[in-house]
Amino acid sequence: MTATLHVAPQVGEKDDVDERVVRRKLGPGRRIRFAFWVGPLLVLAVWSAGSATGLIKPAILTAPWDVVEAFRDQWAEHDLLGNILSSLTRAVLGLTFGVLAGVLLALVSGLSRIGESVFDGPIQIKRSIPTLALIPLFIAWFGIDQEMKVVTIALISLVPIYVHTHNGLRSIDGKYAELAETIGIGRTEFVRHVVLPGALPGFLLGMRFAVTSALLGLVVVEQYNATSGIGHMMTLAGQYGQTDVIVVGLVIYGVFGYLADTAVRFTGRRVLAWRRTLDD
Amino acid sequence: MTATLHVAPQVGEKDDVDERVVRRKLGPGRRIRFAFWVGPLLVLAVWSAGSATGLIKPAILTAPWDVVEAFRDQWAEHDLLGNILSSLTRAVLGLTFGVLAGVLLALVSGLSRIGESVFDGPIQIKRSIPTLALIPLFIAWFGIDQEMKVVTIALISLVPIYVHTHNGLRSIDGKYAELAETIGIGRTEFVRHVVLPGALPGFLLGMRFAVTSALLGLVVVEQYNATSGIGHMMTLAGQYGQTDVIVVGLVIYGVFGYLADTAVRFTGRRVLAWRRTLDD
Amino acid sequence: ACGNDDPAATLELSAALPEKVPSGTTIRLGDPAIQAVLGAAGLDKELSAAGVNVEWANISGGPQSIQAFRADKLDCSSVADIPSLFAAWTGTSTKIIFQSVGADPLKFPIYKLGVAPGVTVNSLADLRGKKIAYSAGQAQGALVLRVLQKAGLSQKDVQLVELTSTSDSYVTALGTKAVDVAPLGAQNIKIYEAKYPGAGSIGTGIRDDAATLYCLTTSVQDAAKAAALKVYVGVRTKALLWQNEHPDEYAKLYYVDSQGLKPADAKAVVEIYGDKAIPASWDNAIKRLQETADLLATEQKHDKLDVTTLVDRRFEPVETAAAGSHVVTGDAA
Amino acid sequence: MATNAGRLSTEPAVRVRNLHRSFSSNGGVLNGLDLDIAAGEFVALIGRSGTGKSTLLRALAGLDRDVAGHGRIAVPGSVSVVFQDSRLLPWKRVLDNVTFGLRGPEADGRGRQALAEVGLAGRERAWPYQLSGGEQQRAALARSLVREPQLLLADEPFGALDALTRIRMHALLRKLCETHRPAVLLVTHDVDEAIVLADRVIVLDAGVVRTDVRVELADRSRSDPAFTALRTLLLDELGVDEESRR
Amino acid sequence: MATNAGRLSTEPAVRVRNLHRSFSSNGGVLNGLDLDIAAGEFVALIGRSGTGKSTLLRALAGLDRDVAGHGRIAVPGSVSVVFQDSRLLPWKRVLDNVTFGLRGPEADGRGRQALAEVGLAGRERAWPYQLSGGEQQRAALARSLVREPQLLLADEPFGALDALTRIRMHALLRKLCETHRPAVLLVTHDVDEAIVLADRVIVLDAGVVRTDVRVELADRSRSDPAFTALRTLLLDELGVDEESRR
Ligand SMILES: Nc1ncnc2c1ncn2[C@@H]1O[C@H](COP(=O)(O)OP(=O)(O)OP(=O)(O)O)[C@@H](O)[C@H]1O
Ligand SMILES: Nc1ncnc2c1ncn2[C@@H]1O[C@H](COP(=O)(O)OP(=O)(O)OP(=O)(O)O)[C@@H](O)[C@H]1O
Ligand SMILES: [Mg+2]
Ligand SMILES: [Mg+2]
Repeated sequence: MTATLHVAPQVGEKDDVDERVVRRKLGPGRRIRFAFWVGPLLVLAVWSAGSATGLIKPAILTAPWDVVEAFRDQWAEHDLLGNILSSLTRAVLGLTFGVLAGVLLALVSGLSRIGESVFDGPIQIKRSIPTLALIPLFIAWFGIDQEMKVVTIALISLVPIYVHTHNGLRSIDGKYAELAETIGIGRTEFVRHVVLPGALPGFLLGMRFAVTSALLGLVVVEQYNATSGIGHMMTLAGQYGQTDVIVVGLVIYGVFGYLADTAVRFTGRRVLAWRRTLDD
Repeated sequence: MTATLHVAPQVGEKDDVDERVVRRKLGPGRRIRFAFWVGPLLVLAVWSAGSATGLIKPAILTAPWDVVEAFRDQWAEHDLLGNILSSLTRAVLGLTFGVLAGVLLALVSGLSRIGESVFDGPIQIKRSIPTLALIPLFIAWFGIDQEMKVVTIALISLVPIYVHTHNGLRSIDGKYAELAETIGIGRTEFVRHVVLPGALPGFLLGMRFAVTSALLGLVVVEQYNATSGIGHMMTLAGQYGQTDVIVVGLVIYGVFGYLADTAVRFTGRRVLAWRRTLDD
Repeated sequence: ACGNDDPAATLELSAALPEKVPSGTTIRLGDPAIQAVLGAAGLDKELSAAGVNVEWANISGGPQSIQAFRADKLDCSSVADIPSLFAAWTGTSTKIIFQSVGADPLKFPIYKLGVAPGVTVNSLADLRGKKIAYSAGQAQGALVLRVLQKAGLSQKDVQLVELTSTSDSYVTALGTKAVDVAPLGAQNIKIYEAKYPGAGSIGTGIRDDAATLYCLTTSVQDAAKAAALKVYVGVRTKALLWQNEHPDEYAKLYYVDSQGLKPADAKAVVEIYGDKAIPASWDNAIKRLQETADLLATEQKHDKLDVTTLVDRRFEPVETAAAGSHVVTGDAA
Repeated sequence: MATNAGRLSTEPAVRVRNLHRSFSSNGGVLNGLDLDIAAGEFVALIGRSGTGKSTLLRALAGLDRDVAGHGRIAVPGSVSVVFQDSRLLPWKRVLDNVTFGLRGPEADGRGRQALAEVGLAGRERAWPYQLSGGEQQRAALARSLVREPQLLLADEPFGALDALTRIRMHALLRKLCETHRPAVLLVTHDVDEAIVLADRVIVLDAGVVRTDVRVELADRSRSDPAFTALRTLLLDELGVDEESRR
Repeated sequence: MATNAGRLSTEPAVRVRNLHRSFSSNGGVLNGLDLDIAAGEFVALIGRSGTGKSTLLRALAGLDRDVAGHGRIAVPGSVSVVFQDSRLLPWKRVLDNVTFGLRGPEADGRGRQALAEVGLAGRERAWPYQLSGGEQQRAALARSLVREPQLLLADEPFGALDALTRIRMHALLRKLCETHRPAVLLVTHDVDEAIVLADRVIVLDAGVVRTDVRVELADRSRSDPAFTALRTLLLDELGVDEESRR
């Protein structure tokens, strides 16, 4: 038996060289900086190139520079800011109610089979039906004013929140529920400590859809008795065939949608710091 | 030291009594049989009751029995079956292409940061923009015939597939990627054995949205140069104020949407048998 | 144009319409009401005999036809008078190549004013102070402006409620008293009044019978297509007259088979719309179009428009020739 | 919380009679098992991998609602489980995992103390994935120890620990037992550990308790011949023959 | 696959020089570690929980791209890892987990054989969640054994196994070593196991190799006094004093 105890640190090679085992990374790898800008810039580039070369005719899609012009005109002459603000107010109000109701319903229906059998079916059926077709009902119940618009947007954004939270909840690993059962906590604590954090990834994905749904819902609701709003502006422009104004609206949609989506994803990365996934 | 070895089975109490430790179940518990029917029947019951008591005026929502009448009339006189079939053809075609493209894009953009920076932004922007507003572009590129309709539906259903598959892929636990790396497999095998099964729950959730999106997309595309289809039928009925026919369309949407959704969820339960979640 | 690469012979807009249709000429038409009756009227043979291929699109009405025009997927579409104004205002050059009118336009209006239950509107003057559904870009919107003009009211005397007319949104808005007055298609009045007890309606007393076929200017400038369109205008004239003479067949072929109405409803609709007529001259129609253009230009802040640039009167004699003795003159025209 | 917790002081804390459990894919796992554990008694459970030790623990914990079988089980009202996997909630920091479900203002302090006792002082705000295997196991142990249950079910709680840490955890567990006197059922693969810690060692085999030995050693030292004898006995019961034991 | 695999027959299979690794939240874990493992050599790695054993293995496996630190590492081209958690893909049945990544027509047969060898014959079509803790560990072992790597990194592969199963797995591992002669780095907490299996035992402490002992026993029997002496030495190194060892 030969024992070499308390091995002295070997001399030489005392450097900062970093030679690691290089293994082919199968995941997506490190995040690229400024990746946020690539997508929008690409869209802009293709659009500009298409317009400049005449491949995209202005009748089909207004050129970016003309949209800038129209934007400036809308801003200065037609209270574009006011339109954006009143649309955002509606969207945010509707979204808030929709998210609250969606999470609540998802909890009730996710945690009890009876709740599920009562709420899940109607929500699935509701989401199979075009919102536009439901508007007459909402008009009858809620009038044609702000109330109807907020309710409609709430019902639109409720759906993805409900479905995703419900799905996320039901996908929580059963072993955590087991743990919670042996810990001897009640329903409320179970929801707070296990269900909500466990369903959070699902909820956040739902938020990504809810946010865009709420914005898209504006186009529908602002056809009804709106005097301002992006959807209203686009409806009018659509009727008059003012392509450039429509495209101003689309750009605003694209910008807000992309920003909101990125914000939700960014939030997701922060609040899901406890996960180690392919994304890290 | 006292040793009682090879303990003989104790006599008495040799019965089939089942007295378990009863612990409050925090998850949703056992699945209820026939739960599938509860939701639709509930909707039907509320609708019938509302119509019968006059709470829901026929002007707002046609009564179920009148819808049955209208359904029969549409079936016998106006080739409802043909409308349904031509709508389904469009939806299925579009869905197929959309799903294929969505999965492909999700893989490219999920597994490579470069792919992500190129594709992800434009898709997020696309999904923030109302489809209706994109139709003029599609008309310019794909004409006003079936091609345009299928492409539009493909692009509509691509979005949820892409977002969910991408999200599902990126949510795969990093430790499985590590395992795959030490196993020394290539990209293709990694995709096949780790990424696809790991992203499957996400993909299936995406499918639930893709299916309904494809159906809802019909309403939009069938406004353009269609001579048959449920969306076409509803557009026409709207023009002539045939509320009952619109409701026939809505019911068909509800039924198909619910069936498709249930089918996807059922498939999910079968192919995800390897999971033990709160749902089990 | 991006659709057809072979350089088609161009035709000056002042040149005479060519007689001969080159073989293989196809025109793309959104004209479903005519399409439905051509076969029964035996007119499809006339088209094919002249060497005209038609690619039918189930498109009619303003927004959709303008979209299809812009994408160059359609040559002509049947519409009322408003779309050609908006096409011009938004930079799509079109020409009206066909005009028809109502045989008795005031008795058979296209639109009436629906009045919400419990609201009293007996004459146009009663509109003062009322909430009126208004959608700027649609024919209904133009109608409201014209009604106000006729009633001697300005936009400030009433409360215009921006509301797009989709599906039965106007009916619902009236029924739920979200608005007091809204223009409704004449065929919807009966349904509306049946649905909502106490609901009423009044006529506008305004002619809203303009009906045109308008085409992409580039299509009219295409010598081959112009020749084919010339043939089509003749055929279309006869088809309209055939519809007048065969209301039951027309109801069946178009409203039942193509539009999905019940036979009884289809007959009612045909009756409500009344007979169509071919004017002996387009002068009056153009004059009314100019008035509408002027009104919209002021009220909706559009550019002034000379509507004579929107019509191609070379087709006028083709139409009247085909109608022969059936042309109408005087009040109706 | 378990409801059929009718424990009388004369009654055993845990009473299992004729327990059967089987998985459809795998036949009978428990085949009429009987077991009593007195209040305050420390029972070590050993047995071959896959014999049903965890299945038994899960039955006692009331976590096998959906497993086929029958039998009678009675357990005390407050049960705490250390699972074979450490089962930390990944979305809770280590301290929150330890205090999960604890109420009262001192919960935080008790959690910190328990963490310190298992050698994780300073790691309170780490996420579970940031802990080494042994650290995760210790955090799970800390979570059970702060709870002072009437019955502690521990499924190989020391499997991933080195010798020294293991000895410290033994001491900790012993301290808990002396203070609160819970009934303990501890699964272990280490026969020495079983002898050192337990009042009784039972061997599970073929779905029943094959061996039930009371450990009555004055001094639980490995040098004690009685220790060695018991060790040999248990290894024999586990099927380890003298030769392969060397 | 590792790319800097320039192993010459005279060179050691594994060569680690001045290896540093640290986690932001936790300071230095490896602090200038040096280690050589000859081709075909079996090295056991012991050390306190949380000293960085897994961190070292992950560095050798090339899985610590994102961990701060530096140093030189050279390993053979084909490496196989048994992770501390058994890390079976939950969506693959047991057999598919074992044959995962194997090519060729005999993959299936070899997988079945490996499963039989670890005592899981008949469980080929079970889902991972249907296995007991020890069964999962054995399935993970089987997955590594079918691969015949040049370097086997095993992180406590026997931690959840009972004495008898463990002895069987030892024999299996020894057989593999004799047939294919991979370099092996085995993490274990069981000092006896280390002595029984390894050519060399190293003790990791404070981020460096604190002790490096060559095991040169004629007969690795626990009754051999040399065995006991080595055992005592290693336990001393781990900080287990005579008293607590009893
Ligand atoms: N959900 C399940 N479905 C099917 N079989 C199962 C399931 N859970 C456990 N088993 C089987 O039941 C048997 C007993 O499992 P159990 O987990 O109780 O073993 P154990 O004694 O705890 O083993 P170990 O020491 O390896 O943890 C094993 O053969 C296992 O494969
Ligand atoms: N991702 C991480 N982030 C922060 N700290 C980490 C991370 N992974 C490991 N550590 C810390 O690094 C130290 C070494 O961890 P390692 O897993 O190498 O320990 P180990 O020797 O394998 O311990 P055990 O025997 O308990 O498995 C531990 O203190 C651990 O908490
Ligand atoms: Mg177990
Ligand atoms: Mg470790």
